[in-house]
Amino acid sequence: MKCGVVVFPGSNCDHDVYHVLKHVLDQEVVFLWHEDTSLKGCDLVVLPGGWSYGDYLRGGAMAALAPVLAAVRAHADKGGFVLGICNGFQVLTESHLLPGALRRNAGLRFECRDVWVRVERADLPFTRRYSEGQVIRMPIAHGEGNFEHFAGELDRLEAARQVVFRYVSPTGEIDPAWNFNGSARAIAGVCNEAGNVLGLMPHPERCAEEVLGNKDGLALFESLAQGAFGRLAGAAR
Amino acid sequence: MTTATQPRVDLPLARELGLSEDEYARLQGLLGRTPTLTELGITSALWSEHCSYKSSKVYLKEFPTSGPRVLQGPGENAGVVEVGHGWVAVFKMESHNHPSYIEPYQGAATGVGGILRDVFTMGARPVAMLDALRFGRLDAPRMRSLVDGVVRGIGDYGNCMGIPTVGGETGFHPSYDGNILVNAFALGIARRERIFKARAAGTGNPILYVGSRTGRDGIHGATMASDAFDAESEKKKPTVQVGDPFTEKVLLEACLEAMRTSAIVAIQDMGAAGLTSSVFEMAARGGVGFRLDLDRVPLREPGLTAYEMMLSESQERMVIVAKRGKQEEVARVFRRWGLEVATIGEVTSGSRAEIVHRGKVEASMPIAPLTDGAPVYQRPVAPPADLARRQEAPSVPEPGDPLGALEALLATPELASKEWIFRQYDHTVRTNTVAGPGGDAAVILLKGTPTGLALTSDVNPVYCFLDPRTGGRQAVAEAVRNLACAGAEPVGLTDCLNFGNPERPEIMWQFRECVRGMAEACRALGVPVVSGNVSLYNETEGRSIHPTPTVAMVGVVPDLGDMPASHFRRPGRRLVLLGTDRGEFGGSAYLRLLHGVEQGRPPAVDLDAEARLARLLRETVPWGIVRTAHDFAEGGLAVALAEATIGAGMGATLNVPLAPRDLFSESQARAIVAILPGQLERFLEAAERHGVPALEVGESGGDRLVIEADGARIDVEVARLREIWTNALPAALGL
Amino acid sequence: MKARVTVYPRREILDPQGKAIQGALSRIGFSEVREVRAGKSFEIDLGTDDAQSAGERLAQMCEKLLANTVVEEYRIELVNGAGA
Amino acid sequence: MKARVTVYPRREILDPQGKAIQGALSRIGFSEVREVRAGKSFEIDLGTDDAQSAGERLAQMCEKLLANTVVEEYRIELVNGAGA
Ligand SMILES: Nc1ncnc2c1ncn2[C@@H]1O[C@H](COP(=O)(O)OP(=O)(O)O)[C@@H](O)[C@H]1O
Ligand SMILES: [Mg+2]
Repeated sequence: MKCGVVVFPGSNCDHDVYHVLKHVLDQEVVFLWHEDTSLKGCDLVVLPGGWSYGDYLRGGAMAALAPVLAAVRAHADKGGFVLGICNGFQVLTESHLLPGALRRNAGLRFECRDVWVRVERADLPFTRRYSEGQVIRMPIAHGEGNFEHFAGELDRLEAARQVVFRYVSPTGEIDPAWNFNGSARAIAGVCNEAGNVLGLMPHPERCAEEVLGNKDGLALFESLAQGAFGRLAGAAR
Repeated sequence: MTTATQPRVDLPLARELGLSEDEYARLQGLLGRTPTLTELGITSALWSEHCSYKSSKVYLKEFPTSGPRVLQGPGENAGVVEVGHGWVAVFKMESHNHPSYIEPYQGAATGVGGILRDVFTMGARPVAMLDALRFGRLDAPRMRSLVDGVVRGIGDYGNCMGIPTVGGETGFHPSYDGNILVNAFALGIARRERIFKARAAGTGNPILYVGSRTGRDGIHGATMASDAFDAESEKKKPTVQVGDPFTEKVLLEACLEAMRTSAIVAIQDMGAAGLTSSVFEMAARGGVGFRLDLDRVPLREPGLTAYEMMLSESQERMVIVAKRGKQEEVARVFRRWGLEVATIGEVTSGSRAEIVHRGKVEASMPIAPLTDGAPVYQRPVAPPADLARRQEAPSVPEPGDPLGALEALLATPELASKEWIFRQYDHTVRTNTVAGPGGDAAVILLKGTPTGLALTSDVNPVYCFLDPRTGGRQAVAEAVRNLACAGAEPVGLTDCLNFGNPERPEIMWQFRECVRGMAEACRALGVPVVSGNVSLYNETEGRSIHPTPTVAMVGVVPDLGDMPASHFRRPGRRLVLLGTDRGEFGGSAYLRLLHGVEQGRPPAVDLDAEARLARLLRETVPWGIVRTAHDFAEGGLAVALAEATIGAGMGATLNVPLAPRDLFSESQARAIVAILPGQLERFLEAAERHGVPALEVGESGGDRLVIEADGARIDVEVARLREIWTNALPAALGL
Repeated sequence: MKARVTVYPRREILDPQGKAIQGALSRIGFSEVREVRAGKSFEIDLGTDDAQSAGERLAQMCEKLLANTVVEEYRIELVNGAGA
Repeated sequence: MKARVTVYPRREILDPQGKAIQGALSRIGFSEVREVRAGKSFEIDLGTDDAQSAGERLAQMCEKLLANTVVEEYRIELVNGAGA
């Protein structure tokens, strides 16, 4: 699988994603520059975390207008895989590749900690190595991750099964005490209708190695790698 | 401002800018004439306490600064130490105390920005930060908003940069009511051979300016940092600098990329005293001269005078000496990252600074006498008059109810969990954080190797106040102990020496004694000082802060696979108490926080015992049998055990041969370790070999903390302690 | 010509920041404050003096960048070049 | 009575947000924009109809909470209760 990690000025998780794809999963990875108009033949495009262009206005607002986003949109329209993590998720909502909006955390503070997340769908190319209802632990680190949409739209998202991850208690229940950023319906990640574009606030790339004490995020990248080759590409080389 | 309206240069003006009469005369002597306004401004900045270290220099010489791993000691932008596998660690700590008191958010943010530039200007990629904070009482005026502003400022800047803040310390004490401390530490890593220095060279090489434009912000920040606070400080408000972490992030990437072009001779950030200190210091280190054409300096607003340009502290700016003919290579990189580049001058032969603006020579001065030749003072030193009373042995009441005392201590902001703070800092970005904030030392992975770097920051200002020599020793010893608990060998330290007004003999005494104590401990424990910072004049309305020599230490963990945690993780581990208690309560949390007494001699620091304890841990940790190690600090054994059980909610049952009161004694060189059951003999044998008193006292397990001590008993649910400990700080902040 | 653009969370959407400010005001003695809404304000200096075209351009800027119309609404006010 | 409070960074102080927005607008085709200043806007519903006292109270709110006068300046506009 050829992977591209987009670098906006201000991206700061670009190298983290690169590291997991390249050194943990042994995939081919290139960086894509925000001014690029071609995706260099990548199968998967990752929009990483960070503060694209400083994000002084709203997370992802400026990056949504970057030249590379036109190419990402075209790639998504053709069914190519697009993964947005944290700031990348914000870029995807701001560019309307994903529904909803990510507003300031309800507590109005940046939050960095581990959260529990329930996998709502395990039939996506991103999640096939999880099981439905599985509860995993992932780090989050953001100030604007409060997912918001109109009630009617939220119902539509649920009906179309576009909610992929939710914040839950360690035992898997939805509970305001564990929905630390106040997201509507505890939504932590959504996909588009076709299921080839995924955005999530937690950082799977920060929990993909034994040495960090948590590997719950690795399966997300493995799912993609496996999808591309029908087997674990990391083992294949 | 035009020349016509510029103030007359004379002694009163020189005084206003912080020069003494002698210093002004010295400057006139150097020039052989009356200085221009620009020259006066430059000199007042270079000779300020902040830039020249004129009061502290004589004592800083006492620190050991070399060692087999040290590639660069004090004198550069940051220290450089080898950490193995071809990597070096580059680190430094800086204070931003006064700016943070005036405007906490921007003050703290730009403090972080400044220390990061110090590190990446050396060619290293910053990978971790610590912040050491001291606040006053939370009900002192403005204090809650100062805490909030400082924490947000540090968080927003570091988080945007994508550099994890993995630890730090936070203290509260009335001596900081009017003068808080914000000390920021940054660590970068680089390949050994890729270190850059700020040493200008090569006649005719162009001097480039990159980064943000210059505005009027922060003019005379260095002088402000060298002045005590009073009602007048309010008027200095316009000197507040505003941080732009996004620009710093692209500046970081562009600098590291440009350093790979082989077109850069020297590079230096513009920190305190902006363009002045950066260009003068670079030239002084290289023994060359320079010429600046200020008409080419990129400005945020038109009409800045030469004086303002030379002294502006606008943030996120760097100066580069490029190889002649290759500057375009450098410029291309910066432009690609959306940054401005301007050639503002060149290196000249000789040793003079020539600064031209609008066709007029604004400054023409010798460089070395202004930098290396800055005034040095041996200021009067005298112990405080009330020292004997301060050190008088206090009476120590018995705790009627040891559990009640423990709970009361855990509920103070001083000893409560600092999670409310560090949760606002991204501490997992860069995917290297093996042990984040919350334990003894933070540990980050050196990617591609089995090795970790351990970091900690420590000082006990109350000990330093009661006995600065012991306090200085204790800060270093505690840092070594914190590192040892992760199995790390210390490789170097950096410091931030925060003190009051050096013109008071008792403050200089505190300074001298603290530095001596630190130096003794560094020698005994084998830790070189590779960089640091001095912050004096931390005084408001005549009241000095407690002496606060913050120590940040870096260590190497050879193999992360064996690392213990600082809390209990599994039941059935044998708990071993290391070290000896001497029932020491001078300056203790027990007396200070529960009985309002701040008196006595602080716990003695037996450097030999500290060295033996550290060696024991460093030898046994790699065996994989030490699963938990946590040292004792404020609050003694009881608080340390509470922390060790709260960490993962794993209880413990112990029986210790101590009087109930001594559960709170703060004797040094002590720790609790949890050993794999079958390995106890082996561990005790090692302890004996190292001469470390070791006593098996119980085991981990259950969900309660049970401590029996000479008939008294603490028996409590860990969950209850956790609740008290985690809620205390947000509650005290009124959240 | 100068313009002022104000961006607020849409009425039907929660405004935690406004609520927090109202709470803080009331705690420090401004209990008469019934409601606070918190938004952003931009002062934009345009290189045109044509109010008609300025208004259109500003609306485009809002739609494209300044506001996220999923959750925010905006208001544009033109300020006389001289008066600003 | 309603009021609108606008808080901007002081003129002489760096406004990274405004600078970034101006840059972004120019990149997406609004190169006519000469300058953007970015600030905050608060809509405040007061429990009084007395413009005089309202003005005083609002100034106090700004000084105490809404603006950080070290780096920001504020402007208060009273809006007629009915008109808002
Ligand atoms: N301002 C801060 N920023 C980040 N981490 C902090 C801060 N203050 C305290 N911590 C973390 O909280 C923990 C406890 O701090 P401290 O009581 O100073 O530890 P110790 O007594 O072991 O030196 C440490 O892990 C420390 O890194
Ligand atoms: Mg400590």
